[in-house]
Amino acid sequence: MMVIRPICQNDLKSLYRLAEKTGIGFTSLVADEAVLQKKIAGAVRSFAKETITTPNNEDYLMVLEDTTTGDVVGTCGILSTVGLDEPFYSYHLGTITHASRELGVHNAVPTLILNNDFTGCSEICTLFLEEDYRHSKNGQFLSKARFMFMAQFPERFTEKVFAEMRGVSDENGVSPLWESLGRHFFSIDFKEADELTSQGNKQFIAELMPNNPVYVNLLPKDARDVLGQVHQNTIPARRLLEQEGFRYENYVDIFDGGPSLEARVQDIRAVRDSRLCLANIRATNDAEQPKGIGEGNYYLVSNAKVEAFRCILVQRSTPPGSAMTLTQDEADNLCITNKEPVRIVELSPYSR
Amino acid sequence: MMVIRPICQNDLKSLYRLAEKTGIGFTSLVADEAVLQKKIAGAVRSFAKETITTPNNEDYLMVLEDTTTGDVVGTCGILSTVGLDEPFYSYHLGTITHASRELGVHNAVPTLILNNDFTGCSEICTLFLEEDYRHSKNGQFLSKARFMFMAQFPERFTEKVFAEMRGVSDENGVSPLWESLGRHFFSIDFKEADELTSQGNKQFIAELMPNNPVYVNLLPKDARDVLGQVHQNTIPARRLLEQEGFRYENYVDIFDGGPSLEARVQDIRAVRDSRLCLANIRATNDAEQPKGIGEGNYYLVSNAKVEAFRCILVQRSTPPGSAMTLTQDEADNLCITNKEPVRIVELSPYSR
Amino acid sequence: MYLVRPADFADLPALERLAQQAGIGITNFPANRERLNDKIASSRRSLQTDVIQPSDESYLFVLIDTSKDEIVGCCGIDAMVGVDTPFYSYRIDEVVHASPQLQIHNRIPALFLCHDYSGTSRMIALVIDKAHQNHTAMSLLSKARLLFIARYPERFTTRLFVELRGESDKHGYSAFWDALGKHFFSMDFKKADYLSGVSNKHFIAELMPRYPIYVPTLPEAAQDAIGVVHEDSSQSTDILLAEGFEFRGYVDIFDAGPTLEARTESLHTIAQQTMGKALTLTENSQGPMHLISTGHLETFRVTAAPAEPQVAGLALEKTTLERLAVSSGSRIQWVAL
Amino acid sequence: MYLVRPADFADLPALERLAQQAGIGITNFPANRERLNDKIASSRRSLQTDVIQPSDESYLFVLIDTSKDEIVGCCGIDAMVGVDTPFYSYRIDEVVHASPQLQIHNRIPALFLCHDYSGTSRMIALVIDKAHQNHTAMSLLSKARLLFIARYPERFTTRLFVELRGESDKHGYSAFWDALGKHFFSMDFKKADYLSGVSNKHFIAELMPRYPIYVPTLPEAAQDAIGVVHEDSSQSTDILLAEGFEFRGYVDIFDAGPTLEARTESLHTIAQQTMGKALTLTENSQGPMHLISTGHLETFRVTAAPAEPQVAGLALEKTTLERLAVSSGSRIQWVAL
Repeated sequence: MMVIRPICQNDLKSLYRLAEKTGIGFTSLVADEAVLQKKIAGAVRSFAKETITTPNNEDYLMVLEDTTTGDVVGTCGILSTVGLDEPFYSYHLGTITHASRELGVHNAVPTLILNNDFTGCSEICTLFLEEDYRHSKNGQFLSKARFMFMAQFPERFTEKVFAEMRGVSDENGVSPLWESLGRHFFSIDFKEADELTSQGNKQFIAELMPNNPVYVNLLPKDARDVLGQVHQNTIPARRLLEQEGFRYENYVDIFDGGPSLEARVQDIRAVRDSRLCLANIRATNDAEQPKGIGEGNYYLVSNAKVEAFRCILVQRSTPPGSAMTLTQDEADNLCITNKEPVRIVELSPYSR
Repeated sequence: MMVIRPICQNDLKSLYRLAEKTGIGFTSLVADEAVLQKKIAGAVRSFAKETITTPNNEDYLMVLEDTTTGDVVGTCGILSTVGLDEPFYSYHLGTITHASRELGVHNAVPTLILNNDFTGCSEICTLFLEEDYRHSKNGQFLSKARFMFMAQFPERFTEKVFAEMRGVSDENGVSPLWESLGRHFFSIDFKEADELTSQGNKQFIAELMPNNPVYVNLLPKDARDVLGQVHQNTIPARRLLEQEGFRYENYVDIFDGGPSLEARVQDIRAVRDSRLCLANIRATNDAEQPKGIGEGNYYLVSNAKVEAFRCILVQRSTPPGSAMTLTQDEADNLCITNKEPVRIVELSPYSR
Repeated sequence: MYLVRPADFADLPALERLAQQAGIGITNFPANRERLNDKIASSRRSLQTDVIQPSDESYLFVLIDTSKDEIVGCCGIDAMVGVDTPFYSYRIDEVVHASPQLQIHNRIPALFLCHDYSGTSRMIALVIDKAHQNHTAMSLLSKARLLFIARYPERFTTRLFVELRGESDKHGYSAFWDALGKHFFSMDFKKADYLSGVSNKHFIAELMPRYPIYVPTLPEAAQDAIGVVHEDSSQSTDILLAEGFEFRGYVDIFDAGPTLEARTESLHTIAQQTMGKALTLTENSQGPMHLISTGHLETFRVTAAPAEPQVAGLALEKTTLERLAVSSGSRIQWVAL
Repeated sequence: MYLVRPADFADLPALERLAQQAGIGITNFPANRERLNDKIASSRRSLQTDVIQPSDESYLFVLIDTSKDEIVGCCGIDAMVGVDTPFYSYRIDEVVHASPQLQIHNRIPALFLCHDYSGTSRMIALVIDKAHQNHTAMSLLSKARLLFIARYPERFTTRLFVELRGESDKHGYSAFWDALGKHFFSMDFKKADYLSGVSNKHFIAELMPRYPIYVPTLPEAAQDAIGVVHEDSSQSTDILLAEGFEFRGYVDIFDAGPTLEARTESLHTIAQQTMGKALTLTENSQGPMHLISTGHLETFRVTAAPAEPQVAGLALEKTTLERLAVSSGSRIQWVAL
């Protein structure tokens, strides 16, 4: 069975293996043992916090484990707040209107305005799934399990949550926006700038980026065209978040112009529609197995625990009512006993 | 019965009478016959457009008529696009982070950034109800009837719609934000600036307002405190819109700091939950009157016409199913005959 | 020979012809009969006004080929720009962005829209017939204005500037405009240039970018045009530079042509010019070329001629005296060319 | 009598005592033993270096009361600021906002964070014991630096500036800081002032506002403090103004104290100073006070004494010669005080 759980100290090797596979441009997971060790320690510390009144720098990093092999094959995370240690930069795509009634000219000029508007805001991040496991809804499962955790523990996150999507670049990693904007101010190349940023070193952005709004209409067409656009490989991920209620609100990455998608936590479909119910466990040796298992709609099922958080994906042909019937195996993977509360939601918005 | 319908040429006197009652600060309805005449003409023209593919400067001004007296007692409107003739200005409340790791200092400084980001966006506006009629859900009815029109004709509006809320000022019309910011740049007083703006004259804003972001932390406390806050009298109106799904997204009025609330049209509760069904009219002389009329939940009911748009408020003790049973009187006021489509929705989000 | 004098209404047809020849990029001298008429009227009114300090006066002068009694050039001075509407320029400033940690120190030039020349006197629109673009005629036309300023300093500010025509091709295509202004004006350079000449300048405030433009983000052709003089104006530019005008990093907002400025008193012609008596030479002069002026305001006139400085005054040939309509002993102003 | 010479390590305790007295607002002279030791070391290293063009050298001088052989003041020069990290100031610029239609023409002063003095020589920290704040001692201490600059022009830039201490009360409260800097630094003026003296200045770039501050939006007390000198510094300010230093609209980013600047060559002391021979007077001098210097780099020294200019050189009293450790015929540099 596939189970999502908090990362633990023992996962260092697995995480390193995953990091090696991510490739260039995936800056939140770098194959550096010291960095990863620190990241794991931060996540373990975060999940260990029993109660939290306001979010403050927690990093909830989870992994997807294949319990049949014991392999860690994917990872996903939520940062409870960004930008409190190092400034978090983005561009806001705004509008300046220039109009002359006398000449009958009216121009709405788009502008890029450097800001730190996401400071203190929760971010979903670090989504990676091994190539061999990109099937059977694993991708959706990995991405949306986070919403179950957020639905259960809203006090650990800010009202608004956002996700940065990878922007457009060609097969050589060349970003049209960087070439016509960032390059002029940084005198270093995109890769180097991107790496510095991922290492948490962002002071240089304040030092080198122009303070003044940049007129988008003065940028070359290929640079204008990528603002708010995701990399081709990221189109499915974007669609998935949009279906959950995430919206592009004109914030883009300062380097590659990739969009940030945002939502109020309570407006996310998987959060809003999820509900708590009691687990009704049928023992394995029970003659009467629950019906309709392995067919019908997919449901995310999670427990209501922090440190022992678990989330699994199940299939049911009849919608669960006030109780959720689970097999013993499912219950074991959820770390629950009979009559403990579980949270459930339809995996996708169209299956209710 | 109370009916909402498009304004027509004959309503000039009524509108003038309403305008006289609005008082200071209500700049979208000024007691000036020529201005009002122009406004009515614009509305009549807008409702007369049979088909529209993209919104372009339409002004859908409607009135609330008490059919028993024939009096026009309230008005509400939707502008299909703002800022296409004269620039539309607002302040975006952004964040700039200043951090020094060396000193352990981290400041997230709020900033006001002048922009025209709402250019081309639909706005709900000009909501006014006569004092004598501020009872029996008339306020909600007047405000939300607009969403019925938008639900029926989404192609006439932009994906996003917003509403400007009146900001804080004292009983003498003194605005704390204006006193510590606008005043320094305008050399005229708040009232004069407000009037010029309402007359569509906004060039002076570009000419006089500072281009650079204003640091909010440098403003006096009373000015900071009113950013994004509504006038005490506007608190109910704000709550009403927020219940419908409107959200404050950090845009405020450049003069008094009042918030703009915004929503995607399809996310507005009254739009999302509204549905079309067929009218089932019971003749007045019918022995069997429809049951449960005048008790139970309130419903907005509108027809599906543009120029002859009508919306009424009804009460039903049993939820309407696939057909909506209407009295002959209700049908007459809706300008429909039997089996014509009507759109219905619960008046408030908690009554479904 | 040549003579410069204030323009009069009778000169209108000739001026219109000149304006048509002048072409695009000479915003202050549009081929529009009404505007030209206004300019003449304004000049005449200014000359007739008793001025204590400079305001919105303007002065228009014409260059006459005296052999044919034909107008072959013109030029002007605005006593003060920016009186009614601000006068806009781009100031090129360097923005420093440095990261000690990355050992990067960038100095990035940026264009800042400014009013820095508002309230300053401006020399405008030196236009001259192709056939008469020789050194003497051009120097005479250009410097006649400085002699006028020297005579009536109370009518001008202590600083003086002149905008030079920027690069554009004969079809009116300007790489700079194409990369910048066009995006904000939604019209071609020709039209903007024309409007700027005939309309009030509100529309500049309304349409121009309010934030600085970082030069390296512009296309190369546009960057290359910044501060570059149109080749047709290179000769008149040389005359101004030799006078002591300097480039201080300001360029035109439309075509990025450079603005030259100077303290009035430090200009060569103004510092060197002197007043004295006209003397008569009995034979042809062997002396160097001089600019010689006489008359008062409306009757002010200047010519260029060989002359011999003497202790008692400046000795002129008879023809020169006749051209200036002065006689021996008349009070004249001169400077060596 | 007084003598000025370069500081040496032995002077450290005396300098520490002076720094403690100096109080808040003298950022360049913090009461921090280690930093003061660094300053002496840097000065000694600079004096021993063969300099072709100015870089990060700094020079520290002490004022000695020769009657007690006691250090009673000090001052310094930085050959060039902004070498490692940019040097920040506020430039006061007027922003013009005009609406012809409303007939409003606002000129709004705004503070722009800039690096305009990066790459320039700076005179720093004139600190002098209360008991010795007389005209002679202060002039000597202030101008000794200019004599040094005149002797070694290759070690300094052609422009020179000095920051004057801004308004703050004896508790270190600055109305300007309170209204502006405090919001960005989250610390009081005293601490920021201290940090600015002892730390590298990265934190200024990190914490200071990047956008202009519109002066009228500041509280009145803060507005009033812009460009105003601390009363304790009024005497040294007068000396600098008399030298030819000018205020050009730049103020300190912490306390808004004014920055004065000058072209080095046009400063009175530098323009007037001369080199020549020392002559001996047999009796007490009736001549005017002079500043007299001699020695080379590490042995450079200056005193103030009455002296009599003569064709052959400057005639000094015996005690003056002894104080400077020169004899008749030695090469000296002098200027009338």
